[in-house]
Amino acid sequence: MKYITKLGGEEREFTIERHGDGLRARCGETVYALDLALVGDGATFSLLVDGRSYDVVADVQREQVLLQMLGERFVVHVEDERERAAHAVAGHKQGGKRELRASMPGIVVDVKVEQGSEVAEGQTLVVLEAMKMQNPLTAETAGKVTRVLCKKGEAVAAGALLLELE
Amino acid sequence: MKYITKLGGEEREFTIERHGDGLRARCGETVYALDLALVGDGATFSLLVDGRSYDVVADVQREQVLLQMLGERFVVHVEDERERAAHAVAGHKQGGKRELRASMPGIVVDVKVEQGSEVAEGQTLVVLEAMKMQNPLTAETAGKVTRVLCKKGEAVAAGALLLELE
Amino acid sequence: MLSRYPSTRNMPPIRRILVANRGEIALRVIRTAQEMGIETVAVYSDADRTALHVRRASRAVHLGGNKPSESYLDIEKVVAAARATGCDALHPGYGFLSENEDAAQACIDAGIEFLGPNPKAILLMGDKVEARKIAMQAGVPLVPGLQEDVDEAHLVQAAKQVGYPVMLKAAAGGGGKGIRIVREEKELLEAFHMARAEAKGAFGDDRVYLEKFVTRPRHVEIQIMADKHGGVVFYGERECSVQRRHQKLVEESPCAALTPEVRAQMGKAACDLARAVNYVGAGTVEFLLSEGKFYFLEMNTRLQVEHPVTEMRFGVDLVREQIRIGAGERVSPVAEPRGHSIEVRVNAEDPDTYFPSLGRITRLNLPGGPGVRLDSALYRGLEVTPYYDSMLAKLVVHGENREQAIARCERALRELRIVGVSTSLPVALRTLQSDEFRSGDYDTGILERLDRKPPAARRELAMLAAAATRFLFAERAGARAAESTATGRDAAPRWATLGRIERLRRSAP
Amino acid sequence: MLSRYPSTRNMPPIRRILVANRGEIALRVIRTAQEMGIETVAVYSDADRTALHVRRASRAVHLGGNKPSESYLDIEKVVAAARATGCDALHPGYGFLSENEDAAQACIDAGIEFLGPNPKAILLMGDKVEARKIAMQAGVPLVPGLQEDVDEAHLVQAAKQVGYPVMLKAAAGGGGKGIRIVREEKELLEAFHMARAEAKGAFGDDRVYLEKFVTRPRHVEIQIMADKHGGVVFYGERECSVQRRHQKLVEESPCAALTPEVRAQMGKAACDLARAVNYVGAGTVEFLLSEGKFYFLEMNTRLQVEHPVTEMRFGVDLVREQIRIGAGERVSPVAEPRGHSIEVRVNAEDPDTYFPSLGRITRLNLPGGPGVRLDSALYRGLEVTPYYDSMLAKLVVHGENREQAIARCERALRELRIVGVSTSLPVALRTLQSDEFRSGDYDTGILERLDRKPPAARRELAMLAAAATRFLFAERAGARAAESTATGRDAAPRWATLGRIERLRRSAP
Repeated sequence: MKYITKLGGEEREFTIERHGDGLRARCGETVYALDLALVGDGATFSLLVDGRSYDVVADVQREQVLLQMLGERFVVHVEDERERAAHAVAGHKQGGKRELRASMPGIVVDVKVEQGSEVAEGQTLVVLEAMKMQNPLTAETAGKVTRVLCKKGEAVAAGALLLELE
Repeated sequence: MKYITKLGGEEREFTIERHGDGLRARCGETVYALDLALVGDGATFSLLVDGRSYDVVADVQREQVLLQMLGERFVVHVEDERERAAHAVAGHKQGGKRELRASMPGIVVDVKVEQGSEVAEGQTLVVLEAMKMQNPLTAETAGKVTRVLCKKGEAVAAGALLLELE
Repeated sequence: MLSRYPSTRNMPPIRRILVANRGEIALRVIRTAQEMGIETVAVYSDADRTALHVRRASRAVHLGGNKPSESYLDIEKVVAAARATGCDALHPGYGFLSENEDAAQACIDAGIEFLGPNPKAILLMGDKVEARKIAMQAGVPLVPGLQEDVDEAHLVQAAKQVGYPVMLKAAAGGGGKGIRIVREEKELLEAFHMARAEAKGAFGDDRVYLEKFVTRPRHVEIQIMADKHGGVVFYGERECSVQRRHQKLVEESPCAALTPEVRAQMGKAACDLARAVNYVGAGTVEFLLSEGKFYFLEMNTRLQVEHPVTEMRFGVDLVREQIRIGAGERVSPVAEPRGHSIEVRVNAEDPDTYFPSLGRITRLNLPGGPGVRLDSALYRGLEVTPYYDSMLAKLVVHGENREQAIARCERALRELRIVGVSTSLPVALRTLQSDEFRSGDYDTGILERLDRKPPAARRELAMLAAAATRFLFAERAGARAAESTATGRDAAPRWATLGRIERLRRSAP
Repeated sequence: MLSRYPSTRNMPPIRRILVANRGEIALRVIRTAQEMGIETVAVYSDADRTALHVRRASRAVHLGGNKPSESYLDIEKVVAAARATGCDALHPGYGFLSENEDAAQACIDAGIEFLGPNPKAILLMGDKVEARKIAMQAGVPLVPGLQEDVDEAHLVQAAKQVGYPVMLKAAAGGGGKGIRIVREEKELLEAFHMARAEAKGAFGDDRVYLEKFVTRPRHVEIQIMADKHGGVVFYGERECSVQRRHQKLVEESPCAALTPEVRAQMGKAACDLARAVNYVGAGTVEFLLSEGKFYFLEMNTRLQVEHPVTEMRFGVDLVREQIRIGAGERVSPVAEPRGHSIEVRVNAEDPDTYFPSLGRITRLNLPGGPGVRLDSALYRGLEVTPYYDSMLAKLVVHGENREQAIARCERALRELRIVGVSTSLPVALRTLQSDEFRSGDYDTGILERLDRKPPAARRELAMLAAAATRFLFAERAGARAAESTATGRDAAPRWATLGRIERLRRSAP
């Protein structure tokens, strides 16, 4: 199976398959011998890459893999080849519909836009307060606000839909 | 609900009921105000008894409650009043049938009895080896061996039925 | 039961302490009290019913509410709980009521020993302008500037005298709020008006003072301990320059930039200041250190978050000292310090954006082995809520020297795994691995200059690991789907199925 | 990546170490190596694929099999793994190959530094009769007796000379096996024949020696460290009298019964013995202490399980010293010891019957706070198997004095929770709370005399708590059943349902 991984601005493609007792991964010219074992608690893995050992915690949420390894934290986006193909089709159909969701539970202290507002990339849309700090939520790309689903003073849960944009 | 608890040779009867936000327990003349809260991980409890705080890990396996609290470990047998009534009936029907099960996984290094053997209380029936140690499994009460289900040299899992007695 | 074996020597008359706090510091106090055979009474908000400080205390009293103002900050409720449970002392921890003179007074009025200084000392040191005055009188060096509220008329001249760049600070401020730096005279007036307005808005008090802006300052503080008989000692220094928005992230002791002479001067200055306000208990005097000179910053009239750094080097239990002193005993002799200590604060926050991170702790691996201490009230299943401070844990290490302590801290940081919320651990690791930190030659700007991006080789590995875990998950889900087809049941969607397998695996006896 | 910041001073030529062990001691070595910027190679059996020592090492090599003889005890496989991965040193830990002269020789032959003494020293000290001979020559006090294999002809006279009671011991024995106590002459001959037969059966070697049986003995041992240049130092003593079947359970330092004079004599004796066999590395010389006199027992030519007791008091990392010495460096100066340390071993066993306890670790709460160290390879999900030693963890505490250390150890024991297997924790707690242990006046019989039953008040509370948890479970199961009836689904049996609810709760994100 082919996997397209993205981290920050970088992208790598790995082909992974069973090979003997372990796995074999290829990325361009480079070939890795992998041995990946699930540890008892269900989300920790022992990964051996060419005999080098890594203790990995992986929280796999569909295409997003939240990793803890080497004392670091990585949010890696991983699509397999079938998913990539499916997305290419879906992308055409959906157009540019986007959502703004609460990144954490908190109180909405300000809504800076209204329905129909044209917004620029990076513009602050909503300000959320949590843990004594105010956190501006900004537009990922330029667009237009199509629906406003929160109001000032309201308490929202993590992941709550705040705005729809296109 | 009434609970009959046994620990070692002792027995206590508690009547427990809801009372306001908490629970009320009665044992003879003594009344306790309880507040019992389940902690996030599912088997830990915060127990307040008349304002005194106890951190309790309880593994409830039907009528057997394995507790860790105050740095101690207790295996308490708890029946509620309905269970006690049911057991009284069952006791008559079943007669004295008993089982000897492996207390841990290991190797059977010796079987000291055969079918039909009469055994005394405390007599060694089977010797199990685990973790470099030999552990004699003894008869809880006097009786007769009705079936032998293990043999010398055999590896057995924890809880495996080794003998039947009556 | 706890007091079954009371010390036979000179046992203090403190038998039961109300711990007016939550989180790791409440647990910290409970631990020492338990070791001294003293009972503890925890107080708790609705959100904290199953918190570790409640479970580990001898007794617990519900205060109600979730907001601090309804619980941990409510002096009346807290003191009433102490009286109702027959406590003879109250430990305020840090934050909440720890630097509140009314709380200290309320304890005195209720006949309960407040384990901290007298209300007057809290009040004096809590006011920046007053504190500077007293420090000056006690001969403690100050950053050149005006100790008084500045008015517009004297502003320009004062700034010229002190020398640019200068800083305008809210008198009632703290935690870095209400600070403005002015580099040239022409910016001065506008900055002054804005500082006044900000101070008014933030603290309801528009007094502003002016002082020299110190270049490449290090934040170095002295731990003192004073008894009721006039005895004052100090336990060396802590270097706390690794901070952002004036929130400390990494602290160490000793400070690499301090000579024995300057250390002795700083220690003496801190003790002099404590004596000037008849200080009692644990306190910290903060200084700026720049080019071999030090200047008084402020005094914190409580136990600091970072006190374990001092404890590990000096082999002392500062909470035990606080309790002993509260019971009327004298300060203990200070042992020779040994080796080097480093503390890392672990906050629930996104390491890239510094946004707070909330959620439930689903997995936890704690570090162990030689020279590692973890102070935390974390447990698996804990819900990190928006009601309280975001600090989850303090990792403290000790080594024979600075190099070994850094290496040990790195090692322990890699062992510590918190799953369910994001944490500041990667930022701490990057700091420890930076050349600037390793050189020992750093200042309070170190975190701003830090490159927080993981090295390329690690990013590559992470991408490979992510792909491999997805492969394994898909493979297992496939096997499961095949199995349920074979048994005639419908195959669930692959992610759902996989989750279920894992759950079943986990809950197996 | 690990060696990005090598020490610039005098870096040892050891760059990569094969850790020929498993469990907590393998992790112990990996931790120090990582802190020194040295790579580690773990080896593992089939059962240990996901063990912590594999996950924390820089590299890992599969040895195959589950039995020790197929993996950790297979010298050829282990040395081959070291060669294949380019290791320049091998750390044997304790147990397994640590006191195996063939393993030491195989390393030498392969050009790999064995982090322990030379094969000759291992061989000499491994033979009880030889060890006694050498000790006698070195002037180390011995229990009165015969240093040679006893034959029947001289037996009766020798026993009379030594004085009853006497002890018969297998020359090749260890861990308490093959020991018989004879109180009167008439029992002597029969006991001798049985001892010979047992020795033959257990060790394939029927040599037996005879010595005086020491009354109320304490087991006290000296930690030594020797370099390749003739330098030998000692790090005080450890008191290890809390043992059963010669398995230590609680160790402490210092020993309450040792005067400075006797300590100095014991230390000198231990160092003299080490010099007599050109000892290199870490070693322990065990003595019996009785009525102010001490007698040589045996020398363990490896790092002991209980070495952290010494590390906490002396502020030293003994594994680091082993590695430094292996690299040809000299012993470090020994610091003044500070305070008091206690170690508790946590074994997977039933605290009532001492039977081994196997199973999966489902929950784990580790102790923290000041003065607490935990060395363990435990993790949630670990399967405790019958293949290896039953020790799960070592809890080590340090306090300013013995009283404080005991209280701290009690506190930490209460914090440590291991769910899934039974452990020896309650026995350790009972020991620490016993008057005999607290008095400091105890001997190797303390555990036999210990009342292991929890006090009545705690038993009452446990019964109440058990009833209350069953009430809560039943209530929740009832609510759940009502809910599923309402939604039209069948109510599952109540226990099954409850289990499911908990499982779902636990796995919620």
